[in-house]
Amino acid sequence: MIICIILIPLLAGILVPVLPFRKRSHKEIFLEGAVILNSILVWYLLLHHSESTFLLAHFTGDLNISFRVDGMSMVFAGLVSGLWPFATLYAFEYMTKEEHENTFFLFYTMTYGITLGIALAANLLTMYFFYELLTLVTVPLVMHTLTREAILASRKYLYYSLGGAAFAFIGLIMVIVYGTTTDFILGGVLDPGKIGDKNNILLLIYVMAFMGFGVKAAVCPFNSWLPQAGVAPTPVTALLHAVAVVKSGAFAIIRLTYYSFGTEFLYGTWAQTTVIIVVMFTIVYGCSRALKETHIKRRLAYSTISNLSYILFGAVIMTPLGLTGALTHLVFHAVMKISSFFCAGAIMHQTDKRYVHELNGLGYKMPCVFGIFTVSSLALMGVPGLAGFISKWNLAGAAVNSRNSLAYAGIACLLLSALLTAIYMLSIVVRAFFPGKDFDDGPIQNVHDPNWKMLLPLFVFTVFIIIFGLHSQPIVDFFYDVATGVY
Amino acid sequence: MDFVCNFPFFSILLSLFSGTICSILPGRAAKVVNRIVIAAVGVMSGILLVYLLGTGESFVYWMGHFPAPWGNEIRAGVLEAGMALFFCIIMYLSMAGGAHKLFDEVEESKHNLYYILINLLLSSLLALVYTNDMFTAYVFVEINTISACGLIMIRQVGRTIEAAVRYMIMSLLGSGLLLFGLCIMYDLTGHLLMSNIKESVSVLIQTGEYQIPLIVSVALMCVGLCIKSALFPFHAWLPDAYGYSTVSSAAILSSLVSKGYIFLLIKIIYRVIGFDIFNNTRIIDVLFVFGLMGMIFGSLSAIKENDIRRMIAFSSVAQIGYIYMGFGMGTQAGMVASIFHILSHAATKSLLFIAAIGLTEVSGGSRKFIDLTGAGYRNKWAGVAFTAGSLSMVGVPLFSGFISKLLFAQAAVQVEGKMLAALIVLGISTVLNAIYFMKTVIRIYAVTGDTSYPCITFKDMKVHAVVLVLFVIVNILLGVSSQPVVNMIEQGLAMFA
Amino acid sequence: MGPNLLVNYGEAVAAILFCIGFTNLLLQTNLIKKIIGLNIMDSAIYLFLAEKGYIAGRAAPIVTNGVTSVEAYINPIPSGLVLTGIVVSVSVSALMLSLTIRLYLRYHTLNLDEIAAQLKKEGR
Amino acid sequence: MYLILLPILFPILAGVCLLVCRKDLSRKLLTVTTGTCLVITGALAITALTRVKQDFTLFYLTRTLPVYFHIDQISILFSLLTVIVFLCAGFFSFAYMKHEQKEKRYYGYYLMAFGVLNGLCFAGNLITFYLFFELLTLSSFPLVLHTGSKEAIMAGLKYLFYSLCGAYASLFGIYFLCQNCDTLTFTAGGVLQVSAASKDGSFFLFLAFMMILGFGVKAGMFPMHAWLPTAHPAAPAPASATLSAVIVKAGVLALIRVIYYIFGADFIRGTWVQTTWLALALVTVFMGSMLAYREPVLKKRLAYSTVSQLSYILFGLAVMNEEAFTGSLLHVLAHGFIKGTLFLTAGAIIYTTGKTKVDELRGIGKEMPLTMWCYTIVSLGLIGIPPTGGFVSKWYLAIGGLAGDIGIFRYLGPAILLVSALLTAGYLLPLTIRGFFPGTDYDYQTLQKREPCPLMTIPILFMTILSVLIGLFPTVIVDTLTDFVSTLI
Repeated sequence: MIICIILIPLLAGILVPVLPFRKRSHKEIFLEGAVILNSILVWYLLLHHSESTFLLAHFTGDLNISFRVDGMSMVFAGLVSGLWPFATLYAFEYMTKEEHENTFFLFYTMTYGITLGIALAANLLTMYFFYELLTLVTVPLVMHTLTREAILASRKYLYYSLGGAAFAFIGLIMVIVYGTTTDFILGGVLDPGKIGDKNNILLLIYVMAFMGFGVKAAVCPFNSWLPQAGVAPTPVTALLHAVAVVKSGAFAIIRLTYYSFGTEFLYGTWAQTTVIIVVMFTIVYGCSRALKETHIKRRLAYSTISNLSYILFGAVIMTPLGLTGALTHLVFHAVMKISSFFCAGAIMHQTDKRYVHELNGLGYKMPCVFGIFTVSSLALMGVPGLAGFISKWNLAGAAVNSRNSLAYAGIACLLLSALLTAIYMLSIVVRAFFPGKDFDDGPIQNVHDPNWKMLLPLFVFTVFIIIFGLHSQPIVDFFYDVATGVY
Repeated sequence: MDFVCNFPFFSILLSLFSGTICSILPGRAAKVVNRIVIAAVGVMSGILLVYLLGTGESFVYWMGHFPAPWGNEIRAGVLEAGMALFFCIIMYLSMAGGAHKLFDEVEESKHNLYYILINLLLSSLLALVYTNDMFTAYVFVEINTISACGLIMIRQVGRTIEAAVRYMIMSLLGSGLLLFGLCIMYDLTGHLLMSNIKESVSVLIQTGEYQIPLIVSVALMCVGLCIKSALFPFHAWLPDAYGYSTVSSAAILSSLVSKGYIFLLIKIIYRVIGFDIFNNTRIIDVLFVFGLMGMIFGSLSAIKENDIRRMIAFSSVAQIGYIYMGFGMGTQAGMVASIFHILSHAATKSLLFIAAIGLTEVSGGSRKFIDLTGAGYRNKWAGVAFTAGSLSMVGVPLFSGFISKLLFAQAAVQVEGKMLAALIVLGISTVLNAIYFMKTVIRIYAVTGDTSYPCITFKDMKVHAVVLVLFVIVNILLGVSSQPVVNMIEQGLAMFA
Repeated sequence: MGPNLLVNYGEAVAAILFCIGFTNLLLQTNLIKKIIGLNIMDSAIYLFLAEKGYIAGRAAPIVTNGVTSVEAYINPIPSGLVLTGIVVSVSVSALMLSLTIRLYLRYHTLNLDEIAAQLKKEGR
Repeated sequence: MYLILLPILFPILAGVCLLVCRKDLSRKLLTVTTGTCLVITGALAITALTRVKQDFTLFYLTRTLPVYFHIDQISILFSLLTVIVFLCAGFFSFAYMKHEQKEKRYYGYYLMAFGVLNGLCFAGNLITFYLFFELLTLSSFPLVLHTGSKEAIMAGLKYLFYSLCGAYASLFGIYFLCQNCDTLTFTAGGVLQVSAASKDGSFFLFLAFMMILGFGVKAGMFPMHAWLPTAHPAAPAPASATLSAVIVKAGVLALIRVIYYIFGADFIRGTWVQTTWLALALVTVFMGSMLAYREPVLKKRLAYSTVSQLSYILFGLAVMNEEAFTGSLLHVLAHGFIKGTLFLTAGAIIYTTGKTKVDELRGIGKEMPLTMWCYTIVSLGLIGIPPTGGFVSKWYLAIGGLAGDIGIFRYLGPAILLVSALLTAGYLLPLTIRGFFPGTDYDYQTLQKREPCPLMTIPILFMTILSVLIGLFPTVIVDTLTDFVSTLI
């Protein structure tokens, strides 16, 4: 069953260029069907999961590829499978303007399976395996347009990701050697008997592995690939570079921190201090860069950088509450950011405009898109009543609760970042809706909202932003249960 | 003694004689003979391996039935047989994959000469693998050098001759040192057979006599073999030699010849000096440091390189650095990792060379990156194979490179003091590998406006494509089911002692 | 080791010769000089072996007038080794020389650096 | 129960409907609709206010964060002010907005701001308050940048970002308070846990200071006052009126709620926080007046005046005794009406003459006598001349200051208030003087009666009267206030 849900997207992806589709709509139906079917299977699996581990293959020695559904996997797999059908729907419409559609959908759909593999991995090795595969599968998506810019971006993406994985790999080795097992067990698997006096080395390795996985999560100074990767088609930027790929990085860090090294080992050490400082810096850095950036997608990408570090900030507080906060933001940010990216994509698709200063007055021509963009901006800022407020609240609450003065400073970073978020997001909104007195709307006379395939996902995400904002208690409770190991 | 025990001797002789026979055959026939010989040796090694795995212990074969310490001996264990089998597979694939290129690059009349050299090379490799006698080893090292030199210069252009000269000079320096070290060892122990030397050495160590000459001798042998296997900083000859010779030669040279020397070094470490004694010298630290430096600087040079073949050649420098780093750790695990990496690197590097030739073919024969743009689309098989090889080099799971990285890292963790350096350099080196290999992969999948070069389909290059696929399969086999191989290596090392 | 070297002056000489040959092979730019260096190096090793095999007052290990006692002869193995070594050395020298001739025909110089410079000019 | 929601939700929804509606409504229809909505909202709000002590939990954001409404005296005070000013300015704008574009958008945001302000007044705990505080910023900044000129847009953004900056600074405090208070419901005397206050006292003082600074942004307190003089002149006059009269008061309300209902006056009193706050308030009072004095543009001058006057209120809050607090509340009302009137008159002047600088307005009193009389009367009020509202409030403030246990500020405070009053006279009265006494060289031939239409004059007049009434019958208000003020101090 578990292997099934990883394989279905892979197969579906491979079949896209192979099968002879007579009409484009047939292909769409096939893909959407496969993706939805898979998502249903995922949800079924998550809701009826058993504790048992599914062993796929022995790798070498006692290392094996195996899968298991636990709380964390439920969160991530649930998130991914929830977003993918919508993103695919959106991609159909968006890709009408791009070339090499088949290649695109091939890799796009395969990525789904790989991401689920990361989510469902039962041990560090399996996760690492899928983590590397994810890099490889997504590279063709980044270089999809095959322009010089895209090539450079994908190159950088590869260097960064593979390089990061190399350091994460060292962490993997440490866990293999000093742990009792590589399986994910909440609280960590390190064996104090084996560690002996090597505490500091292990901590150093943890920091290295953190930075290694952090490459995907765009931790400063390893973030510059993300804005560049924005040359990819928007469905990719939105789903992969705001959710699947980057969240895999965050997910991996959470796994590493909570399930492999264990918070008990790390809490209060210099390693924790280091990573908190790095994360705090990234939060502020990402926002400031977003402020300076005038390309819409790159601006959002920088925003993602900052927001990813919110997640990591929660994670490195290293308390159950911190993890709860991190998970909350993991899920909520996914919805908010994918929504804003899709808006940006819709704008590009409808108007071919990609710089902030070109957006003047579009708000009245594309009210739905910009309305939704406004909602997601407000949510990202953390306006109460929308999803972003709740996740920030949980993060800050965890920071306050941790009684760690560095975490207090982290709260300040969060708020500073919120302010900057407001500036860079709302300046877009203001431009769109308040173009100024002498604005001439002649050139954009024919611009209008996109069709339902683009709007439906947007509306659904918006509804979720609001629902999460107003009634988050059940899901936050669930996250807390995950964080405390109930699931 | 079972009949199977004759196989090592048979295979050495077979290849040696077939070399001689090739000299009077026309090119095409020589090719057939060569293939048959390689295949036959491969089969024999395979049978031997199975036999040895069955009996579980190594055997010694007296040449001409003269007993030790007078006679010349051949010794075969799991590791030797496995290595021989593997060498045959790689050599066969490399030959098959590069055959079509041979006709373009080598004069028609010299084809049979080429096969002579290959056969001689095979025999010398087999001898290096099997021999139990130090001086025999030296002689075959020289034969190996000569035939390798011939392989480099068989393509008669200025570069290759110059490369051959440089290669010769470095090799001769290396073998001179090896010979000198060997003589000192003989002086100290009075023996030439490895097992006998080892006994004497352990006696010497216990009595504490002749410590310095012993170390000098070991150091000389090590340095000699390091030079020959192009450990950083003795790698200056390598890029030209690998970069400009015909593709089969390059593949064989990089994946087998240097590995033969390394294997000899392993034998010396285990069978001549003794693993523990060797580890107590400072030599391993030196090897470790140079290994690490090789990993970094080899990759750095590769990054700067603008020629795909030379880039792959520089990458070999880095990979050899890995192997020596494994030696330098001075643990059984490190040694296992190194030996696995010998296999993994041999499989990958020859794949890369063969795939690279497929790519350059569709780019007007140019090896510059700028011309290779989009080559992956023009020759799909080579493109995919090159990508697979690159991923293996970078250490992506599923491929053999990952396993060797895993083994190295696991070995490193167990070594106090060297752990951090090894791990960090491993990480950095992976990053660097990623940079130059991925740069190339992306380059071959980028699109140029200029599509004047022809596309190649499967029909045009069946053999080439099949070889590439086989290489990839070997690679993935090593990557996925590495445990039997690792077990075998461990078993073989146990037989060494 | 120092005093030993003084006593065993034969080995000392061999070592020194080896170093001379080695340096020549490594550092000379002229190919012929390199080959000469190679030969010096090899010969030094043969000297060393011969020195090792020699036992004062005994004859070469060739049975001449029916004396079969081991005590009469020096150790034959080093001599055998030297012979083998010479064969190897000769073939290697021959190969080197032939390579040198080819290079000289092509580039009209024996200087390796100059050849390298010309190669660079050729650009391939 | 749900009645309390109506004055909040109804205008917000009405505003959203106006904004979303794509059809171009005719001007008349638009005016009528908006007018009706305003009146209905006013009526609803006042009905809701009659049910004092009513409280209502709408739902829970998270388990510890209820959205909770509660009406107390403070709510009533601020809500009344809001309703009156919004209605007056609303009707004024029906006339005024003729010469601006996109009226629909303006009315939409206007109504939303109205609803949000009601929500702010009724908010019963800190989270609900914060929610509406953010919404207020978001719904009111479009009013500022409404005219769409480059300066207006920049001013709007400046307002937005200053406000958000303040809001986030206070959110910093809220995060910590949430975990160290039993509840965030506004409770007289504070809810800070004793243990937390005693253990991390200095840290919580720091938090209090952060929140004062943060909410102080909205109230134009030094050093974060710079948005005010930019935003006011850029906005349409009725928007400036509500901004200055009510919206900036949200900052005051926030400070009252946080200091007196969350931290508790006792926690702050006598600490460095109080001292600094006093100092900042006084600096602002003086600086605002000085800047206003030097400012030639009428609306900007009024904006600086607002900066100064708001810090009167803050000074009163910072002193933390009954008299000063009463004075503050009175000044909230008085200043609300006065500044509302002033901005509306300024709007009327701009609307009729198109002139913005004080120097250009010679003889304006002859042209628009009614408007200018109102202007003069409320100016006197703002200066603090009896019997207007300003006198009473300043009297209480001064008394409170003198009675307060606040070290040097005990004398310094009232002194600065006096100096500032003089400056107030200095910057407000020149217009009156120039307006009514244009000088001998004034060309009476060109004079023409240009009194604006009743839609403009009536709101001005109404608010003028109210401001005078406060001055004449302060006891009504003071008496109702005293009881509950004593519970706070």
